[in-house]
This record gives sequence, structure tokens and C-alpha cells, in this order.
Amino acid sequence: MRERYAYELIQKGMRIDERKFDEFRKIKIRTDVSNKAEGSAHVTLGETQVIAGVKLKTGEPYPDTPNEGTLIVNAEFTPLASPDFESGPPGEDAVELARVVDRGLRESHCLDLEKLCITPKEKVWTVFVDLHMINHQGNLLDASALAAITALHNSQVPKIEEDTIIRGEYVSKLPVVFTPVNVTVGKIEDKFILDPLIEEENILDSKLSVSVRDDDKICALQKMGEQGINFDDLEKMFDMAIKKSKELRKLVK
Amino acid sequence: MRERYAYELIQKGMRIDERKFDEFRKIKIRTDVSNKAEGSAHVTLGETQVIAGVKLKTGEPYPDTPNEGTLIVNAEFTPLASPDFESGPPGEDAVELARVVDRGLRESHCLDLEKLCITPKEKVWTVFVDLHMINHQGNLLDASALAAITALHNSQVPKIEEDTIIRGEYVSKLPVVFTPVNVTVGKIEDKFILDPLIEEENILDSKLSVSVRDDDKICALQKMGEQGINFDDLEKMFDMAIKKSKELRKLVK
Amino acid sequence: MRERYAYELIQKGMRIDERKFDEFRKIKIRTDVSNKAEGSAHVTLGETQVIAGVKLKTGEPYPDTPNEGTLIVNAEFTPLASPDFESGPPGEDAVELARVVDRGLRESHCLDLEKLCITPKEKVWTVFVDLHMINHQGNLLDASALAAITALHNSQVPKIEEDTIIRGEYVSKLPVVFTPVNVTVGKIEDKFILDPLIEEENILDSKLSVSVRDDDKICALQKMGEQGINFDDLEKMFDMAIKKSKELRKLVK
Amino acid sequence: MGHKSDKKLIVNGKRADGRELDQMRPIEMQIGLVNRANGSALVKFGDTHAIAAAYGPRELMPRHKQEADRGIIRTRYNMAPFSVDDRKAPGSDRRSTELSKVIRLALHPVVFVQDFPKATVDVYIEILQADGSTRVTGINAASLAMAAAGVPMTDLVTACSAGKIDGKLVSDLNGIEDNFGEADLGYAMIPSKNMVTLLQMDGALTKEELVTLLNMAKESCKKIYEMEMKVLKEKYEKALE
Amino acid sequence: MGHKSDKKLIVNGKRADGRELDQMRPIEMQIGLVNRANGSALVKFGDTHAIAAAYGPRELMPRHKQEADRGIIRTRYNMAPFSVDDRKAPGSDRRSTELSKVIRLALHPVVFVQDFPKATVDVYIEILQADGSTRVTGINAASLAMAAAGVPMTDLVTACSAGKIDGKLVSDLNGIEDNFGEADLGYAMIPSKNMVTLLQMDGALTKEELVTLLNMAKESCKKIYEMEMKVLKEKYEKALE
Amino acid sequence: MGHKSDKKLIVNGKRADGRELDQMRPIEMQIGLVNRANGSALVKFGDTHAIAAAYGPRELMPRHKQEADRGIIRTRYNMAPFSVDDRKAPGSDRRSTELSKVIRLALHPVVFVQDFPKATVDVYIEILQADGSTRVTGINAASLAMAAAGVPMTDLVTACSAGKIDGKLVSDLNGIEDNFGEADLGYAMIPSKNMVTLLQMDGALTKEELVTLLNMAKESCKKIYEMEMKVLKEKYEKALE
Repeated sequence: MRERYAYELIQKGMRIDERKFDEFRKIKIRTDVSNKAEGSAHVTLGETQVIAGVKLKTGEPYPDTPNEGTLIVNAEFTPLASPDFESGPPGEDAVELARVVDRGLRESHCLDLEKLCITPKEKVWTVFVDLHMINHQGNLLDASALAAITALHNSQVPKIEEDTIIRGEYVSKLPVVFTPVNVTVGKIEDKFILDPLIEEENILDSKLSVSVRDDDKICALQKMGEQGINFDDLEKMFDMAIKKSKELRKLVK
Repeated sequence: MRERYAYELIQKGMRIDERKFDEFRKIKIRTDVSNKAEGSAHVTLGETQVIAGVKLKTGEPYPDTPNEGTLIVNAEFTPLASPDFESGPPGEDAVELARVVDRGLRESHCLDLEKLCITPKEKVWTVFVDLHMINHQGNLLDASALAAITALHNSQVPKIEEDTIIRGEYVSKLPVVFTPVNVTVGKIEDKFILDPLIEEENILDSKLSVSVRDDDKICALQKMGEQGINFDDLEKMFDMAIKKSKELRKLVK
Repeated sequence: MRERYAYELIQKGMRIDERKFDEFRKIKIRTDVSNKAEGSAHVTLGETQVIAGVKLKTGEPYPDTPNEGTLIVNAEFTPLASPDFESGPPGEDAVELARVVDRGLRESHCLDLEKLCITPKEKVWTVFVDLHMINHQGNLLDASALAAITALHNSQVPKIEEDTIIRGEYVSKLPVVFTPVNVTVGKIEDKFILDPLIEEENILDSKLSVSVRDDDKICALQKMGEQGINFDDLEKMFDMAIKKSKELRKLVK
Repeated sequence: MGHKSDKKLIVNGKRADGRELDQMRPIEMQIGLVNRANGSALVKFGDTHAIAAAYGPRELMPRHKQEADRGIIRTRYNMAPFSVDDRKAPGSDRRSTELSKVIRLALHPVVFVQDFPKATVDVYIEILQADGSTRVTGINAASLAMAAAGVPMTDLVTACSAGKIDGKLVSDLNGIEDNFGEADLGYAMIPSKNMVTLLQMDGALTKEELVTLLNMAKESCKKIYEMEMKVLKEKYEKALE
Repeated sequence: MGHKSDKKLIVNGKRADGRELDQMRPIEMQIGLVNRANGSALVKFGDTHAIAAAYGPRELMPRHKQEADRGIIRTRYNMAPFSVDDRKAPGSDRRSTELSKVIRLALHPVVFVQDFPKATVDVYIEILQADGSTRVTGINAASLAMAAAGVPMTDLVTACSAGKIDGKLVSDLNGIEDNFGEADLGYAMIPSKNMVTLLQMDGALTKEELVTLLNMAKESCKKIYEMEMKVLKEKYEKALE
Repeated sequence: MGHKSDKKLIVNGKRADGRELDQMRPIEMQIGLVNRANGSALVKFGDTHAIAAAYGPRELMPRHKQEADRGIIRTRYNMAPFSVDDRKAPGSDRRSTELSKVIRLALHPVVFVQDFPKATVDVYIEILQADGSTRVTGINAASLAMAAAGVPMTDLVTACSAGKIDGKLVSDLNGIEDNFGEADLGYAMIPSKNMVTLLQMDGALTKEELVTLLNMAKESCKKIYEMEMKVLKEKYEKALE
């Protein structure tokens, strides 16, 4: 029902919630929402809600990057957030979301990983970014990426004494040097929309997720959806994403 | 059928097997029933049978208790023991039973864990108590707790030479200083029964598991079953459990 | 259909593909088929295809064999190879195949494991033999064993510098001292056949897998199938296997 | 319970966070938030934050698990990986398996399961921040979420913790009190019926101490019940406007 | 097999535990014990203790796994965590997966599966104490349990081990002989039909040694068969009293 | 992407393996091989070897997963344990889970799913040797396997990679270029429709670089398409003989 209505409106250049095609829903960002985390952010995108929590743990570096900390992004599609999500290990959609957010952060080099080395070859910080879905009303990916980078910006590095992490005491901010932002462009026939509602997501032909860095460089792409995208439409989609990314980036503090 | 019969009898103050409400079935305890274990016990409670086996392994202490050994209780509802048990990872009932037995042992401080430290901060004994269900005719929990504490009482600490455990040679008894005992009180309407048969378990409104230490202190409680317990009945249930615990404790050697 | 036809032919002393009872299908063996592996072999047995890949990794020795490398055989019944195979963890048939091949290699002492010790008690080579099913047209076990021993014969030991494996550089051949070969004898009523097609496998009463070493010693046996084997038939089956093993061994280079 | 420690949990008759012995932490309750659910609630006991969402009654699948004459309740208690000091690996573990069960049984007595045969009510609890008493905070959130979802219920279930620290009996344990105290009681009840639906204790208590503690918990639950009724009432009044 | 060792397994023609080369350990058999099962048995080969329970024939669920014209047999071989020197983690592993399969196939030939279409016979084997030859001890227990359960069978399956240690062929390996010997044979048969239903060997044997070993195993099985018939007979006589 | 390294990937305008910037590695394609499948293909991009098999359309089980008005496609991307430098543990991981999904969606647009309601087409891809660009090599193999299986399709899907190394834009990354380069593009398209069905990029590129790279990938796909049509044609002609 709602899907059919959304489709007909889009054909006429309109949307259920009266937004423009390139308009995001109202965004609210709260930080420090979980005081056990090294940093956290709660992003509200219209009715969609995601919490990102950052935890640091010491571990071994990868053999090929002995002087660098590591980054792990994980996403939980908690059954709380949608009647369609189920308990159990992450399904392919949760895995994909986590990996796309991960690539956006990783490829933008937003974290100065060398500053997260404790003892070269032996001990580095592992930064866990956990994305927890709270309410799924569409566009979880952009909301998650926004929550992730905001939580990182608000994270601190714990103190270490005699190999033990002193919880609650911090020595510095997490070294965040870029602010990548994710903008997903949805395509339905010849129309392109941003920040789709869940009813709109269900009728999209395809989506293209674009992660854009402060310098307008594109750091990650992911084409989603069951239909193809016309080659000639790609550039337009990049443009929409780059333009909107500037706006979203201003919200990250 | 049997359930209905059990229910009607209980209404009249009677039980299928002619026991009194506060009477346990006949208990038989055999120790040293598995010679590969550091200690073991086979408890027969009427037709219900449980084997507890204790194995010791060296491991690292928890960071917050660097001078103490550790205790792990695990329960297997083997499909052998009941047509209702299935192969596969432990279900919630097996997990709950193991955790309730664990709390009874742990909170009573029945093991002097400091004596199980080998090298502070580095190496301690981990005591595994494995509960193996053999035949389920009701009240697995009390039988399991009895098997666990008896097996611990009969366990020995293996010899270590050059970091290697010498299997079959022992240096001391396991330092057991208390004998917690578990008594589950079943409630059906306004009646309270001990040691329910499986047919009785199926018709109970609720159960309260009470773990009692030698000094009559209560070390663990767990309310089970789908119905609530009247607040004013709790004290009576504690009294029944404490009284019966003295009797059961005498059987542990 | 095909099964019924295969059965009737066998009754008359014939086979679908016109082979004799003790005749294998045409065997083709290619080596070095995966250049990331330390050694590999692709065995084609008629239409049946199996790839074996050998990878070496450093690890700790088992406590009871501190001066010996270790051997691990794993088999993947990839869903690619047969409409009857499914995605997911290995089922009992894959596990059995891997373990039978493992025993044939292990018990024949075909690898001089002492030569795979790097530092006694601390570091040894672990030899992984991964068996990957490509097309299942019967007799995967004999094809797998042949692929495994051929891959081992063609494997090399990587160079180690400062605890790091230098991929692509090798210091020696893997020390293979025997060439065990597996021959499975199928029984259908009073007939015995070798190298069964899949249609024949489906109608066999039972199978006996025999692993034979260069000196004609038998290193592993595994009886398979739902029916028993007459005690008095066993010796005949051993003889068939030993005889055929000499022929197959010539193909291993 | 029972970790040895030199930490003083009570100083000059007051607890480390400044509370009186029988004083609960500040409690906040909010209904709504998860609008995809049929009902949801956020409950905060000090720094412990639990959010719960209720779905259903909805058809239970697969069908062979349906019961012809009654519905079932399913619960999941889950801690966010970032809700604790050392990151918790995602997924269920033995603790969450047990808690999901006892929470289900704590809620069960108030639900008219015979009103929704073949169906299920699913209640999911996420702990976003953990500072002790997470399961009871979660039960309160779950109970409100179910009420907000319109699940047929006789009453609310209210829950709280109590315990013994530094030799004294206290209400509403926080994380440090839970870790270093001598006894910990988890408690839920249906106030209108005087029925206890969750009762877990670990520690070492005389029967007399235990009974006193239970009475403290009962008092706390009464206060919580009032707050819950208030927040529900506000919700309904707002809905009627 | 084949672990290098200086251990002498045979001294002055006798085995380390005092047995003659072709002597089995003391065998005990008991029927019953698990009264929730349709049939059960405990079998001890020296210090190896196996208990088995048989359930069924009972309806196979889920239904799409049923076979219209025959029943199926399911088996599970499992070692208790405390049955071995180093605690075994609970749950199945590759070894138990394989053994569960070969045990099922060892029992299958005696069962009239066509007598219980759409149904299953489930046989569970628990090793409570392991000192070698666990799978064959388990098969004997399973066979007795199935007979006691009244599963339609043509005969019993009997099983034993044999092997080569210190260059000699011996019957019924214990744990040390299994670990440090040169060859290990697992064997099961239907005595009345001279049919072999389990045959596993690892080691390195000439064909002649193997044939000799098989004959030893066959002899052992005959003795075991007599014991099994005796214990079953006693059971039935007792039941008729 | 973006591992720091002193490795020079381009020397004197040529890539380390001697290729020109826009040159693909030698490509081999072969149809058949897995005769148990309805269709299969082996595709080699240099030292990257992928084999794919397609099964179906065949009935989808369990039935409750069937869709009444259309079929579904299932894909599995899997690397052989010996296909990479450090042995890969068997089984799926997060990477293969994601790749299986994007490959399925890359193939989906050409398939007439409405032609096989309630059924599934299963496509399995095994990477036997991995030297970069495994997913796109796998897509080509999958597309050929589906065509060979007679799955109803509008066209082939063709796929290739491109990227940026040492500051230059290049076609068809090998393993080292993938690990130490600056950007990596995975690309699939339906040439006849100019439709992009796979698009993944990691790295850091200006929009202009990206557009150039996409045009390079498009050119590569055209060449691959010709090869694929040729090998299919040969196959059919051979079949008609």
C-alpha cells in the first residue's frame, strides 16, 4: 500500500513525507550516549535510529602493518529495530553494511593508525566500532556511517598502566584526521532520490552508496539492489552524493 | 494421564510414589565412577541419575583475581537421558541448570580458590565440573548439585612436573571447605512439595531452587516456572529448604 | 533408471561404461594446478575430479611428539561438485573421507615428520592437505587419496627468515618417503567391483576402502555401506586392492 | 559477588555514589522511540540504560512450533558490545541465554497467552549502558513495551535489585556494588497480586537478612510501579488528545 | 598408532596389565539403568565404560526427512568431558562425527528398517570412562540397548578390537596399547551370519597379519556374543517372573 | 588498498608483470568440466582461476522459502583453502558473505526470474587460485555457467577490475596491485544494455579519476564479452555437430 503510494508520488516528483528528491530527513546527533564506551553517537534520521559505540582494546598488529593500530566495524541488526530482523548471527545485509562503513572509514584514512601503535610489532590499539540498529525506517547505511564517524570523533584513548587499561581515564583524543560521509543515491526508473524511507527502499531499482571525504575524493562505492544502473547515470549520482556530503559533514562534531 | 493423576493426588495430600510432600526419593551416591576424572560422583535420586566429573586443567587467572583458581560448571542434557532432550549445543534449560549449580558452589565459597593458585598472575588451576544427565525422572537440579559437591569432595589435585600435568599422580585433595546443598521447592496451588517426579514437575505452577550452606546461610536462589509465587509464601519455602538441606548434606562424603 | 541398468549389467558381468570389474576409469593427473599452494594435484578419474592442495604453516608440535611436524587433512564437498552436496560445514561423508585419507597417509608414515621440526618443542611445520571436490561421478575417496599423495610428492618447504615465511621461495622438497594408495572394493551381492561410478555406488551393498603402501602393507581399512561383508570375502577384497594399488602407484610422480 | 577488595562501598553511612542505603538511583522512563515495534520503552536506572521493544501478538513461524490453545512469549536479553568496560563480543552467551529465560518467565504470569493462540509476543531488550541491575531495568522496560503494544495483560511487572554491601542491606545495586558486594538479589513482582515473578540471589545471607531484603525490594517495586503507571497514563492521555 | 615410545607393552610374553596376548579384559554387561529409554545397556571392557540408550521406533521429525517405505537409524557417539585424561570440550568433533556414522552402519544390517516406515530408531552412546576400544564397547552397548528396546532385529551385533603391539598380535586393546601400538583394528560382526559390519584398521600390517588378526577378532566376538545372549536371557526371565 | 610499501608497481611506464597500463592479463575461458552441473565454466585472468557451476532452475526447498510468482537466485563465492598465500580456513566469512551477495545482485538483472516461479538457480563459484580480481573473474565464470545451463537470460554479465597504482589508472589488477595500490574498482555490466550491475570501489579517487576508470572498465568488459560470446558459440557449434 504505502509502497504503491510512494511509487506514484515519486513518478509525480513528490515523496510521502513531502521532501525533495535530494533532501534528507531531519538529522539529530547526540554524542556520549553510552558512558562505558570510549565514544558513542546516536543518530536520528527522521525515525531511523542508529547508535555507534567505540571501544578500544589492545592487541597484536597485522604482520604487514607492524606500526599501526587496527579498525574493526561490526553491525548488529537487532530484532528490536524492525519486524524483519531476526535473532542470530549477522545476515548478509548486516555484514554488507558493516563492511561498506568499514571501507569508507578505512579507505579515507580517517584514523591516523600509526598513532595507535603502542609497541611496534607487539601491541597496538584495536578500535571497535559497533553499530547498533535501534529503529529501521530506511537508509540505515548513511545513518550508520554518520554515527560511526561521529563516535570516532568523540572517542578518547584510555590510559595504560603496567599493561592494564585503566577504564575511565583517558590520555588523548582518538586521532581522527578526515571525516568521510556516506550518501546513498536511490534510483527508481529515471528518478534519483536521497535518504529513502523504508517504503521507498522497497521499491527502488537500485542504490549506489558513495563515501566522500573532506577533499571531495570518493573513498568507497557499493552498488546495491536487484536492477542495474545505466552507465551514463553514474556521474550524476556521484555529483548528488558529493554535493550532499558537504552538508552532512557539517553535522559531525 | 500420569500428570492428571499426580495432580489429583497432590490435592488430596498424596503423591504417586506414596512419599510425603517434604520427602525426597531414595538417594544413592557412588563416588569414583570415572577413573579418568580427578573426582566423580554418580547420584541416583529414585530413578533420576546424574554423573558429575571433575577435571583440572592449568590456565591463566582472571585479571581481577590473580591469586585464585577458577571454577567452571557445565551441564549436558544428553539425549540418552530423556526422549525430550536433543543433540546439539546446550539449550536454555541446561545452561540455567549449570549456572544455578555454579552459583551455589561459587557463592558458598566452598572451594578455597586461593589454594588453587600455582603462580600468581600467571598460572592457576581451572576446576571443571561436568554434569552429565543419565536418566531424567525429575529434579535434575538437586541431583546435579549433590553430584557436583560430592565429586568436588572426592577430587584430588594432580602433580605437576616441569609444567606438565602427571596424570594419575596426585599431591593433595581439592580444598573443599563448605558443602552447599540445593533444595528445590515446588509449588502447585497452595501445596509445596520437594523432589518432584517428572510428572509432578510438569504440573507445578512454579519452583524455587534454594542453595544452603553448612551454616544455614542461603547462597543462591532461582525462581523457575511460569507462574508467580505469593510473596508471603517465600519464607515457608526457605524454611523447607533449610530443613531438608541438613538431611541431604549428611549424604555427602 | 541408470541404477537399475547398472545393477542388471553387473549381474551379467558387465558395467555401464564397458569396463571390467577390476578396471579403473581413465586416470589423468596434473600437478601444480594452484600456484599459491606449496603443492597441488588435479586428479581426473573418468568424469570424477578432485583437487588436492598442500599448504604449510608453522605451529606448535603436539606435546607427545615434540620433534615432529603435524599433518591435517580436510575435505570440502563443495556444492559445485554435485547436486546432492550442500553449502555449510562438512557433513559426515566429507569428514569420513578426510579422516580415511588422513589415516592412509599417517599410518603409512609417508611423511618423515621429524624433518618437519623447526625448533623442538616449540615450532614445527603443519602440513595441511585440502581436498576440494570438483565433480562427483563416483569413487571420490580413491581419487582424493591419489590427489593427496601426488600433491605431497610435489610440495616444497618454504623458506623462513626471522620467523616469517617467505612465500614463493622454497628450501627443499617435502620429505615424502612412502606412496600409500587407496583402493575401494565395492560389493554387490556376490560381485566385487573397483572404481564404481556414482550409479554403481548407489546400488552397492557395501564397500571396503583399503590403503596400501609400497611394501604391500595395509595401512588403513574402512568398511562403508549399509550391508555387512561376509567374513570369508575379506581376503579376496584385500587381494584385489593390493594388486590394483601397484598399478595406481605408478601414476604418482 | 564476593570479589575480595579493599574498596569501601559505604562511608559514613552513605554509599560511594552518595545514596542512602535504601535509596534507588534516579529512574527515567520513556515510552515510544522504536516506532517499528508495536510498543517500546526506554528505562534508566542511573547509568544503566535498557531499551525494550515488543512485537505482536503475531503469527508464530515455523508453524510446527505453534500451540493450538495458547500463544507463546519469546524474549531476548542482549548487551550492546559497547555497554560494558571490556567490549562484549556480539551474540548470545550462557549468561544472556539464562537471563532471556528468566525474563520471559518473569513476564509470563501477567500475559493472557490464551488470548492469542498460535501466535507469539516477541520482546527484545537491549542494554545500551550497563552499571548493574541490567536485568531488572530490562524487565521494567519490557513490561512497559508490552503494555504500550497492547499485549493483553492483567497488570505490569515491576522489577528492582537489592543486596548486601559492606555488611549493610541496600536497594538498587550499581555496577561496583554488584561486583564487590556480598549478596545480590534480582526481583520482580506483580504489585497488585503480591506475586513474585523473578527471584534470583547470589551471595551468602541468613534467612532473616534475606527476608529483610525481600521487603526492601517489595517497597522499591511499589515506587517503580507508580512511576510506570504515570508514564503509561501520560502516554494514553497524549494519545487521546 | 605409531607414536614412538620406549614403553614396553609386552614383558615376558605378557601385556603390561598382566593379560595374555589373546585375552580380553574383564567384561561386564548390564541391561536397564536408563528407564526413560525404550532400552538401555551399560557395557564395560576393563576400564572402558559405555552406556547406550535406544529410543524408538518413533516418528521422525521434521516430516520431510521421513522415508515412505523404511525407517531410519540415527546414532550419536559422545565422550563425557571427564572420560579422558585432558578434559574433552563438550560437543561433537570430527572424530565423533565419523564414529557416529560407522557405528550406525555397523548396527544397520541387523535392523528390519522396513518394519517402521517414516520412523526412526535413535541410539545414543555415552563413553563415561575411556581406556581404549571405546567404539566397539559402545557398539555392544548399543546392540543390547536396541534388543532391550524391542527394535525389530535379526540378531545382535557384537564388536571388539584387536591390534599389534610390540610386534605381537593381541586382542582387545587398552588405551596405552592403542596409543603406542603398531596397529589397531575395530571390528563388529553378526555372529550367526558370519557378516562383518564394522571394519576399521590403522597401522601397517601385512595381509597375513591382518587375516590372523581378523580371526582373533572373530573369536573374541563369539565369546562376547555368548555373554550378550546370557544377559538378555536373564533380563527376559526376570521380566517373566 | 593503501598498505604503505616501497614496492614500485610501475617501472618505466610498465607494470611489474610487464603489462601496459590498460592491458588485461591473458584470459582463458572454458565451458564444461563439471558435468554433474547443468552448466559450468572455468575462467582464468592470469593467475586467478575461478570455476563456476550452475544448477537449476530446480525446486526450492524448504517450500516456505519459495516465491509464488518468481524464482530466486542463490550464489556462493568460496576460496579454496590453498588458493591464497596463508591457508584460508574453510567455511564462509564476512568477506565471502558480502561477495556472495554482490555477485548474486550482479547476475540478477539478466535473469528472467519470472520464468521459474517457486524454483531456484544456484550458482557456486570456487576460487582455485587467487591473484587479484577474484570476484570479477568469478562473475564471468558464473555468467558463462548460467548460459551453458540454459538459464533464461537476456544477455551475459561481464566483469573486470581496474584501479590506481603508483598514481596511474590501470586495468585488471593482480594481487600485488590490489594489496599495494591506491584504489580498486570491481565492475560488472550488461554490455548490450550499458547497464552496470556490480560497482564497488575502495581507495581515494577524484570524481574525474573515477569516471576515467569506469570508462576503462567498460572497454575491458567489451573485450571480455567478445571472448565469452566466442567460447559459447564454439560450445554450441560443437554441440550441434
